[in-house]
Amino acid sequence: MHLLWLIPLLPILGTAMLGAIGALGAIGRRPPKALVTLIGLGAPGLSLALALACLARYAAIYPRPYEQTLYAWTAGPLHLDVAFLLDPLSAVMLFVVTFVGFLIHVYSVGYMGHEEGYRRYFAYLNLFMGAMLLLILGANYLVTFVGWEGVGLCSYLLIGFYYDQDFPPYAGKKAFIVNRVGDFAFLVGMFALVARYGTLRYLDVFPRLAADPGPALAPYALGLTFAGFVALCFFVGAMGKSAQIPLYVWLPDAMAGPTPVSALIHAATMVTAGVYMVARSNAIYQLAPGVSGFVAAIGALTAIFAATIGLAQNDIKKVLAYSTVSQLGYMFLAAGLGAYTASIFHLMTHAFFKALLFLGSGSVIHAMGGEQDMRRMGGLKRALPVTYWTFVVGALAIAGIPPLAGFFSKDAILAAAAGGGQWLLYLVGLVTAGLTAFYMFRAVFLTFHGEFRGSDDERHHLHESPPVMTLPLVVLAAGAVAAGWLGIPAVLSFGARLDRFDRFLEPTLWTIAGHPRAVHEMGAGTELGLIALSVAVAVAGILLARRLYDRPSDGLTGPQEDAAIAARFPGLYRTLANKYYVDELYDRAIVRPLARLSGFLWKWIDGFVVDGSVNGSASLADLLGGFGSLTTTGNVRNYALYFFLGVLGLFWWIALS
Amino acid sequence: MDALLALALGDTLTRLVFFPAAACLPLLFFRREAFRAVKVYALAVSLVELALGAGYVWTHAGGGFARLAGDGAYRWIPSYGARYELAMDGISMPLVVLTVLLLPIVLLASFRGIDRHWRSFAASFLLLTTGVLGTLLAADVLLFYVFWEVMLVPMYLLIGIWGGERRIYAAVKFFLFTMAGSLLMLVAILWMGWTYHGAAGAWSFAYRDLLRLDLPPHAQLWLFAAFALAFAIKVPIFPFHTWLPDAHVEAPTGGSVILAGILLKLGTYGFLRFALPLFPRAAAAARPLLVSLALVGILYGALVAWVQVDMKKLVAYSSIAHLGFVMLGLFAFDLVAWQGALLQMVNHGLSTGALFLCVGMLYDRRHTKLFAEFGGLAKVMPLFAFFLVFATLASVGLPALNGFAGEFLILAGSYRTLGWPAAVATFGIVLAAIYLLKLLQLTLWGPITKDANRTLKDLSAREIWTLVPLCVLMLWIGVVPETFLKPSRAALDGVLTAYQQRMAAPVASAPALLRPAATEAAARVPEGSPR
Amino acid sequence: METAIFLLFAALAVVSAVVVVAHRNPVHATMSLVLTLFSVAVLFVLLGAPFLAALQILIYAGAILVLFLFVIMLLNVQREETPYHGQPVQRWAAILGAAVFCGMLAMLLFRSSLASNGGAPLGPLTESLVSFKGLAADLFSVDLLPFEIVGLLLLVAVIGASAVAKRPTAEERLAPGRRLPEGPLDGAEDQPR
Amino acid sequence: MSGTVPISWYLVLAALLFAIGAAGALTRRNGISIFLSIELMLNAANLTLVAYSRLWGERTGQLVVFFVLAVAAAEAAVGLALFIAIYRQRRTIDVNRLNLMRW
Repeated sequence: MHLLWLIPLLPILGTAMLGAIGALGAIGRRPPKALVTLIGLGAPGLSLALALACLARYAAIYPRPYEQTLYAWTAGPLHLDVAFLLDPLSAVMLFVVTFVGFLIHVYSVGYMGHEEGYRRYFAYLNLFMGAMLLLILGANYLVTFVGWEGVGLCSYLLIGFYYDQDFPPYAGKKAFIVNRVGDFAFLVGMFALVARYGTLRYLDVFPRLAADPGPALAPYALGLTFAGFVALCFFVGAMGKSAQIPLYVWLPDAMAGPTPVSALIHAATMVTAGVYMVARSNAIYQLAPGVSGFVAAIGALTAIFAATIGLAQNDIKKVLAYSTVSQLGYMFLAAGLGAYTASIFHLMTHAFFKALLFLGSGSVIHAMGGEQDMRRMGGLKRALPVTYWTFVVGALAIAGIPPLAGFFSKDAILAAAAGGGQWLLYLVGLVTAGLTAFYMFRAVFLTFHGEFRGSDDERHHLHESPPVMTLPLVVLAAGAVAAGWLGIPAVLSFGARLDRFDRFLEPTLWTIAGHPRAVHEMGAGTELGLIALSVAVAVAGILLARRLYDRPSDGLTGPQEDAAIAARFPGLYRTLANKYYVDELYDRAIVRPLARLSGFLWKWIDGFVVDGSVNGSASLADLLGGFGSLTTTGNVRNYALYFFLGVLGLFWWIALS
Repeated sequence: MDALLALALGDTLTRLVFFPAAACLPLLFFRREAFRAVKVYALAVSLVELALGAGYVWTHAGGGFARLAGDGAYRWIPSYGARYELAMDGISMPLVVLTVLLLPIVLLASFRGIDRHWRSFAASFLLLTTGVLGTLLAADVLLFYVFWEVMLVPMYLLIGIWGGERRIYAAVKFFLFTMAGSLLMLVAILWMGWTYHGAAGAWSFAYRDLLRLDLPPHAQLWLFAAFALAFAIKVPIFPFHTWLPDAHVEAPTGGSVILAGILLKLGTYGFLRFALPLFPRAAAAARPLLVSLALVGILYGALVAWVQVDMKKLVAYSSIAHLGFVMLGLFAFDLVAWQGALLQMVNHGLSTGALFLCVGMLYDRRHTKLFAEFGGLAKVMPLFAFFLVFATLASVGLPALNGFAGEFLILAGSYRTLGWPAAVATFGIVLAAIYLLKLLQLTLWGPITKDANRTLKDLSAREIWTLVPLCVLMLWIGVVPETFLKPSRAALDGVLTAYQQRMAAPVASAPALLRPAATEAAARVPEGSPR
Repeated sequence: METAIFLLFAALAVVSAVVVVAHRNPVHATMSLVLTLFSVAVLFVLLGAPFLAALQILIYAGAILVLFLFVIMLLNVQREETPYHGQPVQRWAAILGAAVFCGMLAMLLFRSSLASNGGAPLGPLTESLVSFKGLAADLFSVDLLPFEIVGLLLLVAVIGASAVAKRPTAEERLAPGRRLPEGPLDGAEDQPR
Repeated sequence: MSGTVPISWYLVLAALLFAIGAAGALTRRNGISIFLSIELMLNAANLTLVAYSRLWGERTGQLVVFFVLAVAAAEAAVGLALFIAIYRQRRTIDVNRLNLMRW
């Protein structure tokens, strides 16, 4: 376990090596592809192996946290350790990230095999792994923040992977900047903690905060308590990273990157960092019930908002992207309700099935030669059987059909909402579940069922992906089926304590005096009823999708059906298809006024006021000098006269005074 | 005479400061057109200077740079008590190292871009180095002023002779702005010497003596204003900044690097070394104003940088924003923030220096700096793209690179003492991302739109070698800032403690000398050197 | 007797001085200056400085003014050129200034101690004041250094004068930037301001 | 001679001569005439010196006059040479036309 520090370092070294052989390649030949694959896969592979080994060792000391300090940043009285922490929470994350991450690396060998930037791709992807591992293993907010920004950088680089086109770099920039808005709040939260407690170490901050949470009533800033302020700051940070309203706008655009990247970064790992952080900071959120309610509200709002947009998207990756935003909303809903374990549980299952869905869509796109528009697909299940079946598994899992993973995790969240008496949030979650089932199966049917709607060229090109790509699909599908079994609710296991996941994470939850953790007590009958209701809603969503897009009673194909719907509700459909015009709103309300302000500052304040006053005083001097120079006629006699008059004056002064 | 020889040839600060100036003399014996020989000679001199600087720091590291220590003091203008005294502590040490490090880099970087008057060019740089080092190391305020002005002339020449099209305008603007501030500073310095004479009975301009001078608040305010104006123009702080974009745009690459990398730091260094410790009450009184100006600088510089169409101007305005952070840190009066501010001075020198080098490399190739002329360069110049991205990210303040370490400490420290202004300043990092990613977007990414860019050559070995040292340092500072924080800690702590003691002491109603006990804490200067 | 001589030559000096500054013909002005110098030389004698009076006549009137005449003849400046634009301010300011100056001097004189005892007759002339010998002794002892320096100055003046007045060689005439443009500068430079 | 004329008379005369010279130097345009006026002023000064020398019975005034004469000779030589040189270039010695000293 003392090699914990190597886990994040290995992928970073991988990046360095890939960079180095690239630099060597600049002198001589291109580096051999096999070497790139070896390093690119080897580093995360070793990291995975090491992680598994560490986890195995960690079992021995569970539930105590293991902390490893490398060195410190010391500035004046402030000591910030570069240290890693392995506790149940980071253990779960460690497993998810290394495991899913490695699978996606494997998949990428096939998917990116023909790309020009193969080496660059693996360099970025390895760097991402390293940063992500820093994020989850960090023993204090600082190290976590280093990883936090590191993954943001990799996200920027990978979204803009196809840098010679116009859109991807733009999307990358947007992602980075929107994330920075969140990071700004994250930083402020950290500063507040540093200012008050002089430390950022998790194992120090939370006890101190619990012991001395600051005046409960006196407003700290924005009318909040100290804990509330910090909690709000961190949540705004999480909003950016985890794409919550209002900072979600970057995630759909992020689909401009290669599909495995979308799977790894924008579905399974990076975007869940915000959830991880809120769960990590659960002590702070428990102290700030108001902010927690805000988190839940934003989560619920995001969940249903993104789900509705997902209904009207035609790009298969866009559907998945909005689905991701929506599912992240679920996780925040749980976290806001105090059900931190449920949110992490959903995070884990989501990592499996959403990675699976993205990789499946990647396989489809691979087969279609880059086409992403579902309207040009259809009937692909014959050509891509493995992809089809695994994709369906993923879709069932996300729709929440028992006994797949999504069912259990989603149910845990809905149960938390119902148990806490938050019926409005419960209702939103329920509706979202139905919408999710609907749009996911819309995607399934549009893509895999019916007749092929693409060109003949594409039809001939259709092929199942190579094993290096399908194998990860199968493994992930297995995960998407089985991951949920770690947390079977008591009511379904006839009283046997099968909710292992909850109990495993229990030690990472802080108990704060005066803030009892929400307990969700419900009658078994009620609970079973609610479970049945959510399953019924999901099934209804699937059936509706099937009726509209697979076995249409009106004989229309999928795209025609969409057109028909659009014709019936033109305003609504256009609003959804255009994502509620939020991008346009931001552009009009923020970007353009800011640009105009900047231009004004530059041209007027700099050019006119500041330079103007400087140049003005120079001109004044010039003007006075101009008057003065009228006396400078160049005629010596005039000068002599001045001289003489001067002498006269001097004489007067000396002699007659 | 022996003492003089020892001073000039021993392992002394005097040797360090005057070696570059002395090395200008042999330049007279080069043929006018012997560019190659001059280049090699200048580079060799700069490397020797680097070795001297590194050697001095290495051999004197034992003391931890906690106190000002150096060559000892010598009579310079005895009738007015002015002394020749060079001394270094943890505050000046990082900047001295940065200076001697940047010198070979800028010379190397200028090999291609500068195509005339190489002898004078090399001489200007070497003299500039002497001026800068002298300014950093002077332990006598009058001597400081002399070096401060010495520095002005070579920079004026660099802009005015080797600059771009509007070089004369830029050079004159630079000169006048700087001069306007420094003249008032001279008046203040002389007034202090005179007041010291009144209080102590003897003239002195020695830093440690003037530190003992306790002035009534109104006098402090006037003197602080005079010093602060000179430094504020140099930094530059918001309303005094307009000379900077012009100077940068017109200056040759090497000049820009030195200007941004070192000269601007002398403003913030001046605040830290002189304006704050000498006039603590005035500094405290002016704090709201300067913090506001720092905030304005951060936001204003960032916004204006964003809308620039000229690459170099963008980087120039970004300097205003970055130095706003440093100013904020200084006026936080917090050790963490001060450490961050000092680190950030070095950081800005490295990352902005690297950015200017990158812009210069493009300029060497295309003779333009307009964004509209570029785009898609990553395709043809992958190595260049790597370095530009690296430098940009460092400037953005990405963790694990240097900018973050500095900004984080500044903001964390400022938050402690200032509260919400630090939070406002933090928003500057969002804006930094906006304008710096614009820089990347418009140069590297997207399709190639101009045919002239299709055939651009990637970096040569020489260009790579100018960037590699900077990048290595950026990464180093970002990952292990401790190496660079430790030497300055004790010295900064001393200044801060003295400041706090003087703020706690009763207000002086007339100029007086502080008690020796307080002096010891305030000055932290070893006695016993030959006067 | 002495008073009569003084009044006569003082009047002569003033009148001829006016002619010097007023006459348009430089030759006449120069000749008039000779007269002034002569009158002043007479006054020198009255004041007991015969040696200076001799020098005045020999060097000033004799040598220097002859030099003037030579130059006037050489340059052939008969009359002052016709005024191409008047400068009345210059003229009247100068005359007024001179008058005020003169008046101020006189006023000063009559307000000082000279006004009370200056009218009293002076004591007898002493030998030391009048004798050439004393003067010569001073020149070669006390004031030796200034004397030598003046000698040097004269030498330099001679060399300088001949260098300046030398007709430029063909080479110098062709060298650009070495000389002023030929002839009066007409055009913008001559516009009255 | 026993000095029946008061010294102040000489001084007034010198002032008068000086004023006339100054007025001439400032009003004439011909370089030679200006030069002559300057010589006149020099002489007025000389007269003052000699007068005071007589008043105090000191030789110093006379010595100074001696030097003034020598310097005046040098000045005349150089000045006239300059006029010649200028005349060669410009064909005039009208100082109104010699306005190259403007700015």
